[in-house]
Amino acid sequence: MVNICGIEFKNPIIIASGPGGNGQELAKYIDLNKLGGFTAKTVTPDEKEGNPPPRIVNVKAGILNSIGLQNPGIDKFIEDDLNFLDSLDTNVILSIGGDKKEDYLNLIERLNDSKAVIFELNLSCPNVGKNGIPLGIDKEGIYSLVKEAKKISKKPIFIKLGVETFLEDLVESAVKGGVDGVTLINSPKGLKIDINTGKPILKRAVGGFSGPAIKPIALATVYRIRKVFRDLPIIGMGGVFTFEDAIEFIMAGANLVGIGAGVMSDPERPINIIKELEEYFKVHDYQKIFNCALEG
Amino acid sequence: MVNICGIEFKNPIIIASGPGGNGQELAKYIDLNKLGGFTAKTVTPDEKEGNPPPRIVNVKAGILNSIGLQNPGIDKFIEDDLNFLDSLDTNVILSIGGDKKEDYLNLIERLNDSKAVIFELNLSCPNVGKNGIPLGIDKEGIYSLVKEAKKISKKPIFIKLGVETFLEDLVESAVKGGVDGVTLINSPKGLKIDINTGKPILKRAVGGFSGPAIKPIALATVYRIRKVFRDLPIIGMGGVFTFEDAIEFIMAGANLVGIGAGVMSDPERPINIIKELEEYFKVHDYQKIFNCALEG
Amino acid sequence: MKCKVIGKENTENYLFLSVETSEIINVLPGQFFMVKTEDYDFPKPFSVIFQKGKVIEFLIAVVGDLTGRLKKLKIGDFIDIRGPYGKSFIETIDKNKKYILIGGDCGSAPLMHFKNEYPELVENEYYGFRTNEIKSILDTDKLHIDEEEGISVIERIKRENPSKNTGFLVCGSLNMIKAVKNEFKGYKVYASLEARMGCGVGMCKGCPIKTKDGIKMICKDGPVFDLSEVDLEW
Amino acid sequence: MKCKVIGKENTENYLFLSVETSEIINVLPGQFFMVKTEDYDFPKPFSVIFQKGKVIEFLIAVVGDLTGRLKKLKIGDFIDIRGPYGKSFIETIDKNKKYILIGGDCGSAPLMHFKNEYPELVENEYYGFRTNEIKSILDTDKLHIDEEEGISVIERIKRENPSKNTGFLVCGSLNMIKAVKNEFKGYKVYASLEARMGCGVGMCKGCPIKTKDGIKMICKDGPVFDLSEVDLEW
Ligand SMILES: Cc1cc2nc3c(=O)[nH]c(=O)nc-3n(C[C@H](O)[C@H](O)[C@H](O)COP(=O)(O)OP(=O)(O)OC[C@H]3O[C@@H](n4cnc5c(N)ncnc54)[C@H](O)[C@@H]3O)c2cc1C
Ligand SMILES: Cc1cc2nc3c(=O)[nH]c(=O)nc-3n(C[C@H](O)[C@H](O)[C@H](O)COP(=O)(O)OP(=O)(O)OC[C@H]3O[C@@H](n4cnc5c(N)ncnc54)[C@H](O)[C@@H]3O)c2cc1C
Ligand SMILES: Cc1cc2nc3c(=O)[nH]c(=O)nc-3n(C[C@H](O)[C@H](O)[C@H](O)COP(=O)(O)O)c2cc1C
Ligand SMILES: Cc1cc2nc3c(=O)[nH]c(=O)nc-3n(C[C@H](O)[C@H](O)[C@H](O)COP(=O)(O)O)c2cc1C
Ligand code: FES
Ligand code: FES
Repeated sequence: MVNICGIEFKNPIIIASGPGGNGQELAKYIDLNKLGGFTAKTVTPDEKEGNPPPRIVNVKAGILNSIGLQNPGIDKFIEDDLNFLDSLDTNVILSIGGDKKEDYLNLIERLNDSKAVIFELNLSCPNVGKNGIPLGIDKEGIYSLVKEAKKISKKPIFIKLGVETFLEDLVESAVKGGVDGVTLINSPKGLKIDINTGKPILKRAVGGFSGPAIKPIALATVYRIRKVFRDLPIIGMGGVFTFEDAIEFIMAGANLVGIGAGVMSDPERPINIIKELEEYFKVHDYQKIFNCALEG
Repeated sequence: MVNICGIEFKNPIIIASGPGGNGQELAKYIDLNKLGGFTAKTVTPDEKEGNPPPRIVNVKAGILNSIGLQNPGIDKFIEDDLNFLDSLDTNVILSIGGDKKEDYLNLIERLNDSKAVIFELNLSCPNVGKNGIPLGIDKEGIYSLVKEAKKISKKPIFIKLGVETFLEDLVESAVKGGVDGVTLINSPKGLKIDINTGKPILKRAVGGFSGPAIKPIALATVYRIRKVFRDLPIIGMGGVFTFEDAIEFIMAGANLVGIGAGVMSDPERPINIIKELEEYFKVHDYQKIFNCALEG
Repeated sequence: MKCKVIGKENTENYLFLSVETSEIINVLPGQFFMVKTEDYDFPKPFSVIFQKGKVIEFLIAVVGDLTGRLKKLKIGDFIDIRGPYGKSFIETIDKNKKYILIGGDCGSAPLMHFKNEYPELVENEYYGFRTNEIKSILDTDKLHIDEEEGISVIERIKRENPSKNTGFLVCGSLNMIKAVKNEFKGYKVYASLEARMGCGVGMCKGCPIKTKDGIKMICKDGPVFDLSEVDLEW
Repeated sequence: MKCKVIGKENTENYLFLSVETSEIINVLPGQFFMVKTEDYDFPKPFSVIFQKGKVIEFLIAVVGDLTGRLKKLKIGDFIDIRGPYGKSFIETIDKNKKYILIGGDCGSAPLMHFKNEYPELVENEYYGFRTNEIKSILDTDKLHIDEEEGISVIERIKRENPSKNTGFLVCGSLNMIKAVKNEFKGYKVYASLEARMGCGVGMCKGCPIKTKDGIKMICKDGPVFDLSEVDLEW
């Protein structure tokens, strides 16, 4: 139904990196093979135990999280998760993160022979690049990372970005480096204070904000990038809870739609959305609605 | 109760620029003199008729607006609104906007003798500065604007900014220029598409996003700037609907708290919040809760 | 103002809602309230179909999020309303004329209210609905059900060829209002216009209409306008 | 799963809620459901106090937004629940011991459920509440009302000097669990831990607890843990 970078997706719905873990728990509740795709949780070179609790705070129409990229590290990931992911009959996207360029390149080499179809470079890790600024907002850093990643990668390379002031420039750099697509958006930063104690609820104070509350921001961001990059594959996400939300993202320019908080709040939600989209696409044409909000 | 830049505020609640208009309509429903302060709608050198309808779209826990800075222009503002504002027994903040530095400076000169206590430079107008980038995200532009504004202004100068990647740098520039305080946040950009037509509901597609949905983002932004600028006066705003919201902002580092969408959705809300804060401050000390989320 | 739901009748797509206010609020036909359920953030505008003493009644088309929630209310629940706002028909129209009232769907509400208060100003009434679903909650012989009549309200009135001296009061979709304007050139037409609203009281500049005298706010300067003075194409 | 509210009793701060599911869901004491009202976005965890056939019952402390909405439910309304999730007491504990059950506030719910299912494993029960407000919805002579007793549950049990051979099953606030751990050193203590949860099924990594074997998830690997294996100070 959707084809990007020469890869066929059964439907436009994929699980976003993180809230769905590495799939083994989710597989107890839904048939992952019905998904358009599944993005594994960001894996880093070494194991990370993540942040101390609480890691989740509920806010109006959303949730703040401060997981701290808890993950088993690449060795245990390959041992415990990769076989399972490779056995799936859906498109697996591997999200990788690190502290510096070399980390990303090493992870690509370690995972190059998996059956996954895309590498998604999560640049929103609290990592610092050469220029002393975080990689996710460093034009030159992104260019050189993508360029080198493309040289060694056997799979298409996506980068995942948040909402930034000069987002077009960052994407432009990635495109110059040869990026195959972008994933938008990683969660904006949010804060919640417990007014009884006067302290932020999360130990790190600020956490990633996701859920329905951020949908208008995510849509505006996809739309904004789509306006400048007409042919770049985009995985859009941020607050997708209903099939109407998914359609909005496709109309705004997303080729594929990711579900993060949505699968966390209800593991069956992605399958329900896929069912409703099937009905919708019986009478509407994906190609016709894709990008349609930009015309005229 | 609150004193910033040598100005006494009866209470920390002010009306944000825009949703409360220039006060004459709101005065029919509440006693403006009970407010800590009132910010008038951004005025520009020339009259602006604003954007064609629809200008308002409801989204989950928020609203998108695309007013297009409709305002009578400085001449009619002085004629129709300034006397009324000057007659108020509350602190009036005048918000001014323009296309270039000279616009701001001219407006300051025109309004310098009003009884208003602060000029708030709204830098989020779709204006373009010398470096070809919008003034609100241009470090040098902000520095030189603030510096020149300070030279001629008889009142303290605040600048109003949105959530930006290098926000600390922008504020730093303003501080170097001698700014007296910052107002955070102007609305992030949001989009809503009507899936029946495939078109954005707003004619300009993207609009300013305000209301409870953005509160965690606004709080994180105030907190982030307060962490770096310990003594800079901050007017915090974004989704304040309850007195608890206002307390969260004060704890996160806001000296004053602005209400925008909150007064639009219910003109009596600011007065109700003020009443509840009065009760709260009978047992809590403003100075003790101010900034308290940053300690430890 | 918190008020209590004291009556509710609904079909799938329509809701007739009666609420009781704590004080008497007098409402002129054409004025509206900003209405929301208690846990909702932003209210939306609804005209009044009937008001007497502390009872206010609304006729509501269930089209989306808030109206869907209103439909789920139970007797005894509370909703928040504020108002009445806006300039009514009687404050705007030429009182020396008689009027044909044309309502489109729930736009009929303020016109029924008008008829009730000023029967002497009414020449005739037509309340157009697409289907007869409405009949189970609205009891008047002035309904024009498209699927029963086979022609539109406007077509029907044209055939009845009203005297040039009568005026029209219209409330309904923008398309219907435009159609009335086009089909009845030379007649005086006042319309109650719709808009997505923020404040409802004229301060947020959220509900503009371009008029001969510049941009006006539908919530405060309207919602009733003399159609010859507004630009519906802006 | 949508299920219907069939019973509801509440005081100002407590709610006893009975719902009926569409199929029979067997729940082991200590397991929980992710619960939300229909128009809410994110569910939150609640243990079960009683389950039989299609009926599931919850004892809920009304402390905030979701619990406030649950309190407003009416008989016949629907809520969304999913589960049961987590490892129950019986799957975790040493079944050769007898246990003193200590509940703190609504943490009493899963322990009452336990007593109901496994009376033979229970040595004694104490359900501590600050005030006697709970008495009007909870009928058991095992309540320990702080303001009536004048001493805390823990103080009281200490005075009763239980045999070193008995174990403890505890559910309540973190502070209470820590107090039990400190006051009853050398005893076997199993506790059902609280956490702010995202998914409830172990995938989002939202509810960590540091254990001897590394970071575990309270929702999936717990909520019942052998206290000697977890680090409550992390
Ligand atoms: C002065 C005035 C009086 C009104 N009186 C009544 C009345 O008596 N009875 C009644 O049923 N309705 C009335 N309305 C319309 C009513 O305000 C809207 O139907 C209501 O806001 C829809 O809310 P919702 O959350 O259910 O719909 P939403 O979920 O917001 O939207 C549902 C659908 O309707 C569209 N929509 C929503 N609002 C508008 C709009 N203003 N214009 C065009 N399309 C829109 C949306 O794009 C969407 O497709 C009045 C409006 C005004 C301005
Ligand atoms: C496995 C498990 C079983 C549970 N079983 C029950 C039960 O049977 N009955 C019952 O009443 N409650 C139970 N809880 C607790 C229940 O989940 C919370 O009380 C509920 O989520 C509060 O929701 P709210 O929206 O009303 O509160 P909110 O509005 O989210 O918060 C209200 C106040 O409580 C604080 N708070 C909220 N959640 C937590 C938390 N997890 N830890 C510490 N402070 C918190 C907030 O900071 C705030 O001050 C259980 C929790 C877990 C993890
Ligand atoms: C609990 C949680 C964990 C997340 N972990 C990751 C992660 O490991 N890597 C990543 O790229 N994004 C991560 N995200 C961000 C999501 O992938 C997604 O970009 C964001 O949450 C917005 O989408 P949503 O509103 O659908 O959740 C996480 C989000 C949540 C809520
Ligand atoms: C209808 C509307 C009009 C606004 N107009 C202005 C404006 O003229 N100048 C300005 O600086 N901000 C304007 N704002 C932004 C608000 O002042 C405020 O920064 C923002 O809405 C976030 O706060 P809130 O969530 O309380 O509304 C406007 C906001 C709204 C909703
Ligand atoms: S709705 Fe605010 S001006 Fe009309
Ligand atoms: S709540 Fe998601 S892992 Fe426990």
